[in-house]
Amino acid sequence: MMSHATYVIACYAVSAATVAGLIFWVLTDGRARKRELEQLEAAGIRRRSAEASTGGGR
Amino acid sequence: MSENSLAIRKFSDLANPTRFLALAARALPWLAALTALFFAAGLWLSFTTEGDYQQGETVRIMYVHVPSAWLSMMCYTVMAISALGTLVWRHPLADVSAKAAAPIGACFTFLALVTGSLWGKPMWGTWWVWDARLTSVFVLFLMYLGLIALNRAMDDPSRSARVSAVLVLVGFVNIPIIKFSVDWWNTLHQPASVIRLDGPTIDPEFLRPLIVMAIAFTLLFFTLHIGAMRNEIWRRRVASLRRQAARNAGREQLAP
Amino acid sequence: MTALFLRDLKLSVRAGGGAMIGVLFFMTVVAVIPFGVGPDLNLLARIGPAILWIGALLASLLGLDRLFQAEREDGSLDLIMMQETPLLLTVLVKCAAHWTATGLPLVVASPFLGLFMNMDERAIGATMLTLLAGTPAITLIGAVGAAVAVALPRGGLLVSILVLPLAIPVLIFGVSAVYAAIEDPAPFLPPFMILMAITLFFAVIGPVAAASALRHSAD
Amino acid sequence: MRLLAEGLSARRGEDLIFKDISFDLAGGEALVVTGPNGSGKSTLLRVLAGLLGADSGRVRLKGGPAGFDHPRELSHYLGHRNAMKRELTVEENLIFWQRFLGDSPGGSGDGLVEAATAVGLADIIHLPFGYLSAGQQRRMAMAKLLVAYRPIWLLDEPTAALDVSADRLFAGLVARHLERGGIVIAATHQALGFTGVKSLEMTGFFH
Repeated sequence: MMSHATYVIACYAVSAATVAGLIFWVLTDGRARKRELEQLEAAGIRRRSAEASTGGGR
Repeated sequence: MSENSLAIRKFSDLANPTRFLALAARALPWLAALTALFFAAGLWLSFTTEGDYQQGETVRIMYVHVPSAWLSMMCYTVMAISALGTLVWRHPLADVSAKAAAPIGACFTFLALVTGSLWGKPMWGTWWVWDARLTSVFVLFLMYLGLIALNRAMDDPSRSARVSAVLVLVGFVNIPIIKFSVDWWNTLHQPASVIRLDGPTIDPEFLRPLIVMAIAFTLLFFTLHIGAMRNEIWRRRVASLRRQAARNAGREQLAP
Repeated sequence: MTALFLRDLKLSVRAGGGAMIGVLFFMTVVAVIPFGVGPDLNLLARIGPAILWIGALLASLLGLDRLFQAEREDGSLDLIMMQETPLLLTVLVKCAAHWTATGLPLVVASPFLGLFMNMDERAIGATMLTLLAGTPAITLIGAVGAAVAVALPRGGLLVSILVLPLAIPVLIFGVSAVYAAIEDPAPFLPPFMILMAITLFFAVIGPVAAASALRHSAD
Repeated sequence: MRLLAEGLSARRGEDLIFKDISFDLAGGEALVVTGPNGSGKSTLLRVLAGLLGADSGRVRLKGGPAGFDHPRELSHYLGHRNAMKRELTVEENLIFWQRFLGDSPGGSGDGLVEAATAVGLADIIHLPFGYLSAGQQRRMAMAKLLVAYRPIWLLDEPTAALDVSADRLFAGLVARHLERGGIVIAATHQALGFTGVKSLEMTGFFH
């Protein structure tokens, strides 16, 4: 039944690729968003609620 | 942040995106580690157990196929609950959750379809048949893609939330159809063998890796989902900060 | 010109862009057919290439009406038309970008849908090849319709009605090339060559006609 | 370089919009076109931009770069709409127009940041264009005039969505363009606030 090994390997390869793609997407997307947030913060733009909580101790 | 502020006291505390972010930051490494652990065990089990006398080596495809198929449905259920949360309880994170789950669900449905095809080719001699279960999973896949397209088409999250929540709930009728299609119609796809009222009919030899893999996939889903939700919250913050920046730029111009 | 190409590609993958909608429509149309004709695998294998072609034809018409209308609505079209670069070259570049964003994904998706239709490897390969050669022609014909309907308030449906009859030759030769590849006696090359000739023909006629339609619809 | 209009008249459909308009502008001169709604200001600018054919008369360019006898390819046209994509960032929009338009012979455009600074919005060019307010969008559309060099500016209601300070800023941009020997033709209801310009009042027809 060795001929079926191809299908098994293909199955695991596709799964690994898809899962890796998902993980990659979540990680890179997170990094990009975080960088944008940091850039905005560096430009001096703060969330109003963040200002309120640091100032007022909500 | 103090330890105190991280404690979730009430259910409504979860609604605070800042709390959620703090919680996610703490939980994610643990979840990821646990997922990796279960995957290591699951993969080891699935490659060391015996092949089935009937299905041969291809039974190993089942260890991926069944968990992804199960997740494709669970992910939609999560989205449907989130949609209820958006429409009924107006939970601010519900919409984020639904939006973050859609691409993940689409990927797992895609996996279920592809691995199913890879199993079907040697076993049934064809990549695809239009049988009730396969077709309904394919329709589920199309629904996921449609929802992703809908989410992308509208740039204002608060407006798109309600609309896609309604669509998610309408589409939820498909889930029971998928689940029971193999029982209701006599089709090529084999009936459920793990989750049954009278206990599993599957050999424990195959059940063990299957269950470990199912746990691993479920953990993977939650890890990815929380990560994606965190990204979505960040994305919305970036958007609102940018709008704020645009407003500020106008004000500075007026000041002098 | 590369700037225009890149901008159009960017616009089509950004929020609200039509790149994904076309493929989704294609998949949905093809997935609906078996519900209509029944799950008979032999029948599906026989009509599969035709269904894929019709689905691709309809899907590639989908976003075409916005090709020039979106440019007109925000005033970009005026600026584009004032430039010294020949308008037909601009049209050609816009068509190329549109095809890359909506036509190419259809070609890539067609083998998977071919499997759903129980087509064999030969038929799938032939369908993919003919789609690759034929869908640019649809985009180029569509550009003429889009240019004619640019100033109309609800041009979307009209573009499809104007373009579909013109696209029939593409459909005929595309499908007959696929069937020639599956059934032995008929040779594959002649219809395929005609298909490519049609594409090249429209690569010339399409931009010329679209450019002159745009010039005359200016107000 | 001189921009000449000789006996221009234009129709829209069957209606004659204006007739016998002539002017002669040298480099460094501006023409302000005034008149009530419907008097044909926009149509005149579109004829000058080559977007509409003139019914009679013609537009000529004298002493310009070789090979250009119609002002079309040497002009910036700022219409009612901004010609920017909401989905792209301001930066992407400006880069696109800079690369797509290119510079006319005899000058070079400003850099992106310079142009955005000139309209007072340098720190928000990374935002999507759709996030900006109407006034900011209009100012960014003016930055588009700066990123690629064109000796002739055709401006249709340039200051429609602008407040007073932005109005002044815009007058400064036009004055700078004139100093460098450019030609500006602007259609507007409002006084642009710069001196030493020719003016053309369009009355329209009363049927």
